[in-house]
Amino acid sequence: MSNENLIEVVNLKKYFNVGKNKILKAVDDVSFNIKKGETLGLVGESGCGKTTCGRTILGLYAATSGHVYYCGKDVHAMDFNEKIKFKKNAQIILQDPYASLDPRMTIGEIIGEGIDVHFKLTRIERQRRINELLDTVGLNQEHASRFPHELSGGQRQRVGIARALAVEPQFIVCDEPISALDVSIQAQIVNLLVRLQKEIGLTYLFISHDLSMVKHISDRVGVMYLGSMVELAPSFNIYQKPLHPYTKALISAIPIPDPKIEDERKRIKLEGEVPSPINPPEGCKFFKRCVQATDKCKNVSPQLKEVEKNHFVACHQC
Amino acid sequence: METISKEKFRRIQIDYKESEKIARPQIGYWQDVWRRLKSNKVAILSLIILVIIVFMTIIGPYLSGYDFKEIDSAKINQRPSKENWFGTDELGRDIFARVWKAGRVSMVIGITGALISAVVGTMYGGFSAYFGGRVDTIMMRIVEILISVPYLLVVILISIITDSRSLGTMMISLTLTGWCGTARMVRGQMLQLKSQEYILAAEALGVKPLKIIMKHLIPNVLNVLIVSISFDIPGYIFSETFLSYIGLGIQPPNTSWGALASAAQRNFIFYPYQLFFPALMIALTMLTFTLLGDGLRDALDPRLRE
Amino acid sequence: MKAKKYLSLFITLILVVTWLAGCGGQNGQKDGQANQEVAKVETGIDSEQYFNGYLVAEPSTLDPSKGADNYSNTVLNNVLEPLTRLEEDGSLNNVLTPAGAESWNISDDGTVWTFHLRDNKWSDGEPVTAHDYEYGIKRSLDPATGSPYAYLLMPIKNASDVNSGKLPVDELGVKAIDDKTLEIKLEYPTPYFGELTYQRVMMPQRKDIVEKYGDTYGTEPNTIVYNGPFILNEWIHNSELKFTKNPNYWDTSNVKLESISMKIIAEENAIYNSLSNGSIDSAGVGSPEWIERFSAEENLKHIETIEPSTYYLFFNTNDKVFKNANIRKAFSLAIDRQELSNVIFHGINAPAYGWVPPSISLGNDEYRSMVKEPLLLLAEENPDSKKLLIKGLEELGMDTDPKNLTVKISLGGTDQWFRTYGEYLQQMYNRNLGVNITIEQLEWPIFNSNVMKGEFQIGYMGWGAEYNDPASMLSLLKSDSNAIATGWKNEKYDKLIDLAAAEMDEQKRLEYYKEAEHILLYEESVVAPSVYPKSNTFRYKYINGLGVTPFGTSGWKYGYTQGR
Amino acid sequence: MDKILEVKDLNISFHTYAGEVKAVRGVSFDLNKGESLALVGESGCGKTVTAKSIVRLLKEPPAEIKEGSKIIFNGKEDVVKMSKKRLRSFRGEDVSMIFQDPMTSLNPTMTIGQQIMEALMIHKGMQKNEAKKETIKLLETVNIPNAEERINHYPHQLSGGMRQRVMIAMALSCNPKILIADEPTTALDVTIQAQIMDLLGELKNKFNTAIILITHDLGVVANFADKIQVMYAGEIVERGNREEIFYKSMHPYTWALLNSVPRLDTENKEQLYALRGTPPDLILPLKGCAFSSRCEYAMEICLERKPVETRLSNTHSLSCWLQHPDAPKVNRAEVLRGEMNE
Amino acid sequence: MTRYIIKRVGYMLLTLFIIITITFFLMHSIPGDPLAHMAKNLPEQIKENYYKKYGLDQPVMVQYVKFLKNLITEGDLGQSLRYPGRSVTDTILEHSKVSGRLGAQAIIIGITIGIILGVVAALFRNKWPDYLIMFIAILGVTVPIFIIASILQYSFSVKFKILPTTGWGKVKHTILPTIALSFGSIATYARYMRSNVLEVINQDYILTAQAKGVSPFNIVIKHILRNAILPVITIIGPEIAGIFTGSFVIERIFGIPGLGSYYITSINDRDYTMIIGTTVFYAALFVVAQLITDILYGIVDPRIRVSEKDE
Repeated sequence: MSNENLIEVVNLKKYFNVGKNKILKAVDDVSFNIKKGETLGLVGESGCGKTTCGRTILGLYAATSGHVYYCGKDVHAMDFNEKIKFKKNAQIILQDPYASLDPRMTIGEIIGEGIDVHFKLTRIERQRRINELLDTVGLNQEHASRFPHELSGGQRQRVGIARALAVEPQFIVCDEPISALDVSIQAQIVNLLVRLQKEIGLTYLFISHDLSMVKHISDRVGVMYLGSMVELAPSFNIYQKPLHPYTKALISAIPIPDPKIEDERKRIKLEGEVPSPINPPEGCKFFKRCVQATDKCKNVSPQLKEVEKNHFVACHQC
Repeated sequence: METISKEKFRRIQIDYKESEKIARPQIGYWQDVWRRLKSNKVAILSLIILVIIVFMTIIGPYLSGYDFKEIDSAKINQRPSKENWFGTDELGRDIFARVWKAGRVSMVIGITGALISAVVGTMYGGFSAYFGGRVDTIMMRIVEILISVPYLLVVILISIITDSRSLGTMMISLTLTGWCGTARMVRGQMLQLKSQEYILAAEALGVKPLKIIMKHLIPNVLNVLIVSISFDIPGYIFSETFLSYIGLGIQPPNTSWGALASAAQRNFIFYPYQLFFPALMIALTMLTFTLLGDGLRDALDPRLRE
Repeated sequence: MKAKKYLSLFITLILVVTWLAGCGGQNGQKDGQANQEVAKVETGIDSEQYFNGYLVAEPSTLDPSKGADNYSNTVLNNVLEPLTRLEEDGSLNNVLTPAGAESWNISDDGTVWTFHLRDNKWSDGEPVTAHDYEYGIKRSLDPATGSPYAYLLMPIKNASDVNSGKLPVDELGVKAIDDKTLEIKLEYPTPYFGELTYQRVMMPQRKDIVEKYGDTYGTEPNTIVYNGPFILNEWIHNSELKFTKNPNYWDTSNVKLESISMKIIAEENAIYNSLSNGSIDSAGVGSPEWIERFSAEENLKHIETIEPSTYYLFFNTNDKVFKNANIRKAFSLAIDRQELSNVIFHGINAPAYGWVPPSISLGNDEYRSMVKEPLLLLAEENPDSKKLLIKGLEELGMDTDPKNLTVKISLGGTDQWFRTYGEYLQQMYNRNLGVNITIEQLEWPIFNSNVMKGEFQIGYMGWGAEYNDPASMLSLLKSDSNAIATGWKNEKYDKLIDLAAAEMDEQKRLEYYKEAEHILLYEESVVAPSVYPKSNTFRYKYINGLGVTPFGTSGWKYGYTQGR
Repeated sequence: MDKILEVKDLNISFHTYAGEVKAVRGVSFDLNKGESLALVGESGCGKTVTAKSIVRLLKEPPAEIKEGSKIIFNGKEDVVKMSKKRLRSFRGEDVSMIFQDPMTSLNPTMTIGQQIMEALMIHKGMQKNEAKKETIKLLETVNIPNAEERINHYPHQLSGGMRQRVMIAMALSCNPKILIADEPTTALDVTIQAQIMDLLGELKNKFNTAIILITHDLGVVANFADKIQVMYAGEIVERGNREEIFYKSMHPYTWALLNSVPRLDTENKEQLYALRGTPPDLILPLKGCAFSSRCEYAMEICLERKPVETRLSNTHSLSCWLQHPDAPKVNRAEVLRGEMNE
Repeated sequence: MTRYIIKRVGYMLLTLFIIITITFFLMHSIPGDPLAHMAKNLPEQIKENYYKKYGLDQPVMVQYVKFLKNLITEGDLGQSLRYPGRSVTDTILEHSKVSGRLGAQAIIIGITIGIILGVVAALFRNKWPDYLIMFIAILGVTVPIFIIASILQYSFSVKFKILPTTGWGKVKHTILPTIALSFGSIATYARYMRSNVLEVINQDYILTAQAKGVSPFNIVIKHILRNAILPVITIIGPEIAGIFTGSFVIERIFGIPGLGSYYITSINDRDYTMIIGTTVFYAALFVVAQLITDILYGIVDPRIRVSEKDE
């Protein structure tokens, strides 16, 4: 990991217009940066905007406002050629291993697609590269001629990884790459990602709702709630010293495969469920479910502030 | 516990890649479709009958030894016999030869009509869906208007304006609004596909829009398209029948099943066989195409893949 | 039904068929003759008197000044009382009979007709006066009415100027002298003016009613008043019209039918089915199969009538091919008329080798019995029509191989019958001449428009004679007549027709006509007559007293049933 | 304890174009009244098929419950041989089931009230009003606020967690003796997952209902299940009570499951204990141990012969050749400390 | 919801306006005029008077503006040229009732029988009842309607003499045409229903219902039917419009005073006002049917209903 920022996200906003006067604030003023070789984890429950955030960073969604800098260049202000180049450097691994592979293409074609866009290879070179990639993700050459439906979930997700790797990127947004997989397979994928990072020196933005996995793989973890970043800290700190009440609740909800610990643990029960991100309330978005809430929380939206070194939190109470 | 040689308890090195191997035989998409279609007896029977009908429309007119348009005033309205297998019509023409000759026109109308709809509809629907937004709204509104215009009016106006009743004009008037349904369907399908993650992945890879349409979107609407074609073909044949009935059918000497049937309808009490054969062909073609379409839909449905 | 359908398209829709019933005897001498026949059988008629008929299409309107279709003519004949009616005598001749008028006089110069009206009442109890007739005629000619039939009234003094708005309507030569006397002045003596007196445009109309209902006058049963034998009670548009006897009618004692229902049935099979199961009492039948079937039915009587019409192909003489007479002859001779009559018309219609149809007379004799059909002669002299064609092509300096000649035949109908007919013509010409034929089936309005513009090669039509004189057919081809758009002009022919019109000597006229027809068919072959149509009507035997001639206007007045 | 359910030698096959898929092979287990049993394993290991077969919800064909399979309910009735009529009262009254995706398992065109009332009216013969009252009570039991209002809502108006609560209320409506929960929390967020699991635990105690919980995540069952059975490729490879599975498990597959979830409470960025490869295709004839192709401790014998079940205690047993006296010993503690890496 | 309807109605009016405009100019651009049916070439003066009376002497643009003005201010579609004095609006209203009744009967029968057949076929998927029903259903659409109608007429009114051949007014008149007309709908609905049921049957909530112990009969009635019928609503709209236009053949064969015959003959007669009137009517019918379908779907399907409310 170097100290150089590969990605800088500055006041990023992504709103969706969903019918008259209704704005879905999927990402609402989020700022952070990712250093070269670092893994930044992004956690939060469904609908908190983490996926949108990842996709907006890659320029797949146009930002409503704010900037995303890749090596100092604004992703959303790039011209066509720069954008193509950027796409070679920044890739995505998607959540659903069933929907993210075109059912009409063979695995070889799927992996080859990116190669065709960014490299000019002969057929043999291309084939060799595909085989190499298959090997990297632990699949056989024989898989190249198979169709996605013939593969298991874990195999498909590895194809997804191979597809991203095919263009030799520096930065990969892992958009819930393990959520749809069995726990036993999740480990397989996470290990693969970790290994690749070590070998190639990749930078990850790792998005997941599974805090334990995020904590495991990430150097730093950001917790999102309703489009805002509520806490951002080195991954061990997040567990050891969670500051934001939401993070605390989130951590307490994670099951630990140890009956004794489980039996003794006390859960912080959250009232209700995540409200709709359409037209969210003023003030702290967690206000309604927060046990420590005050009038200030109701009216003033808390800003992310550094309470300890590298530990940021957005809460009036901390 | 029985004794087992200790040798057997030696650790072995496992090649994990072995377990990654796919046991089931490799089967391509279309191979799989064909396999499932084959297991559908009704669809296969329909396919066989269709092939026979198509084959007969090619060679049928030459089999009876009569020209389909040859008038014989001595043999008017004769019942089916050894001479004239399907009998003769009111001008003494051989119905056997006529039925197959008519079949050509009907089939050509059906097939080209369906293909034109499919091509135009796919292009239009695909364009509309891919670009979305305002383009989509405007394009779909146009389709809405076209669909709202009474179909008969379109056909009649076109035949009047073009002042012709050739196969070509007929195709134009039949397909002028006929593709709208396909366009809507393709659009709907593509909108669904567009939000699929593999499209997103392709975009993230920097694949160009046109290539995304060609490589991802179109192949994935192909299955619904094939099904819609198989339903459109009998639809066009039927439309032509209706046009023949109101006197806007194909121009003589060409004839179609619809023309034969509506000619025979007036006297069906007296010469039922004149009506029977063309009506049978219409019914059989429609039936087989529909059943084949049903079979194809089942065979192509990814949800039914197991 | 082919012939019938055909008729309905061409003749019935087109023209008011004025059928001059012989000569002389036009002043009401035969008054009451038809009634005597009725009186004879009056005993033993059914106690319930009703009749179920049908119309092929919805009558357009009962406004006598508007509308131009045969269906509304049929209705109007039965609900209004024209000055005269055309009734059948015992030998099925049509006789002009007093109706609304008791009698009439014609001035010596033939330009003033004075009608003496009889006592009659409108269905609302008002007396019928000469003013009503005057108003009817004037309204028809008033340019503001836009009556398409008004052209029939052109013989009336100032009619043309009134119709074009140059003179006010009051200047028209029609005047009610008093409530019972109507005087009509003509522009010039018009021998057939009597035949106009039963046309819809001369029927009486009530000014107060017309003004009360405005445009909706005559569109519903209650927006018009009646003075004819029947009253229209109910009009379910496009479905059924129901009539009852008019108690206020002057001759109501002679009207037997208490109620009449006219269903509107367009589909011919439906008509036959309806006749079969007795839901209608009478039907015209065109299909030979059905004719055969109905002929075998004991309780049906078969009435066959000859239509005073000819069906024909006509050539565009301005066309680069058909400007040549030999080619026209070849195309005329190539028609195997006997086969055509058998195959297309199933032997119902007679092959036509002349232009003037049988049933048209000159004097007391049928014209056709006196004049041999010119095409027979032409055919005898030219057994091989193909030679004529080749000769013609040579004359034009064209490729003489018929195989390389393609000719288009235009048909003014898109239905199945025209289709079969086209297919037949195509094959027949191909067989007999070796030429290629394309068939163009056009909607009637387009066909009409194309033909008028001369955009055709061969066309096909039928024409019904307007009056019983060969002139009614032959004058159609005069240079100044635009009736049949062949573009053909022949001075000699024109002259012959003019001479005949002025000639009082029947023998001489016959000669003129004979020569004219010879020029038309033998020398020039401008038109190629194909068949003379006939009509077949089947009626249940209990139906009596309904006219059988196609053009009589007595309607249902004398009808009754016996033994239903 | 009374056995409420005994499954004996359950064999289930699916007939597909490629051949017979033996999805469940020789599964036997017991369930006592008020007990909670967890069936744990990867997708496709046959756990859902087993559960569905208990309620006879498998589509037959293509599924086939093989001759000799017995599912004895309450010590007397064999579910496999139940008449259709009995089956209907059996479902809902005696056994009920909730599914993974609460969105698709609720009828979108019926209000949730109607759907719960339906079961009450069928099995308890309640009248509408009575059923309505009962429904409101049930909804309150599963902690749904404003129950009276909620009964008129349609499924899509509820959040995922709410829906799953409705499903649970529905399943409990007739006090069934057994509740089968098929991955009830997989589609839910962690915070909701915790709520649902807590709820299930509460209800189990309250109604003394036996629960069969199906999951692929051992963490979920850590403070829930009395008994745990680990399934792999259609067979039960290890079974035991909670302590035995979490602290004394001996099967390498169980180890893999336990170790594949990173522990929140330790700081390690080491590799997770990951299973490699994929489970075998059950269409193929299996020789030896089904897990052998992915097992780090595989021995020759594993490839050749199926391991026999070894009983370690009354409740703890497993099928693994490592239990054979001749097999090399594996130090369980070391493995679970995460030292067995790639 | 209201806003949605207002928006839709706005679009609808725009659609109609475009259709009116196109039809108006197209009709006037084709050869022939309302006097063409008189084969006789009428004197110029007569024609002129006629054109003047009906405003046909003015430039098409002027006629168009006038037509639009009358339509908007009075809902007046003008006077028929073929049936002088008759208001096109009234004619359409009067005769569409007939077509409407026939269509409604046919659709009701079609839906009822079609749905029953479809459900039965789906429940017996790939067994003989399925094959039999689908065969019959498809046969219904494979035989051209004019043949079916002719056969029905011949059998029931000529052979057995139990029903009238033609006419309108009594229930007995509607039986044969309704049957003939409903053949197609039965087939359409049966096939559509079958595939819907097959889809619904595989849904999880059916499994839930089974797990609840709901009887197969109740599963079909309470759980499958409603969910399977819902999408059927979407095809009723186009079907209504289709049956209206398609009834022309039936109307002709059974002598029924519906709108269909006016529609066809008005084109032949160049009855401009009637052509535009009927076209507008049919187009409006189609668009309205579509709108009603959508609204209805929203009402019947709770998923859409509430999301609309939420907005």
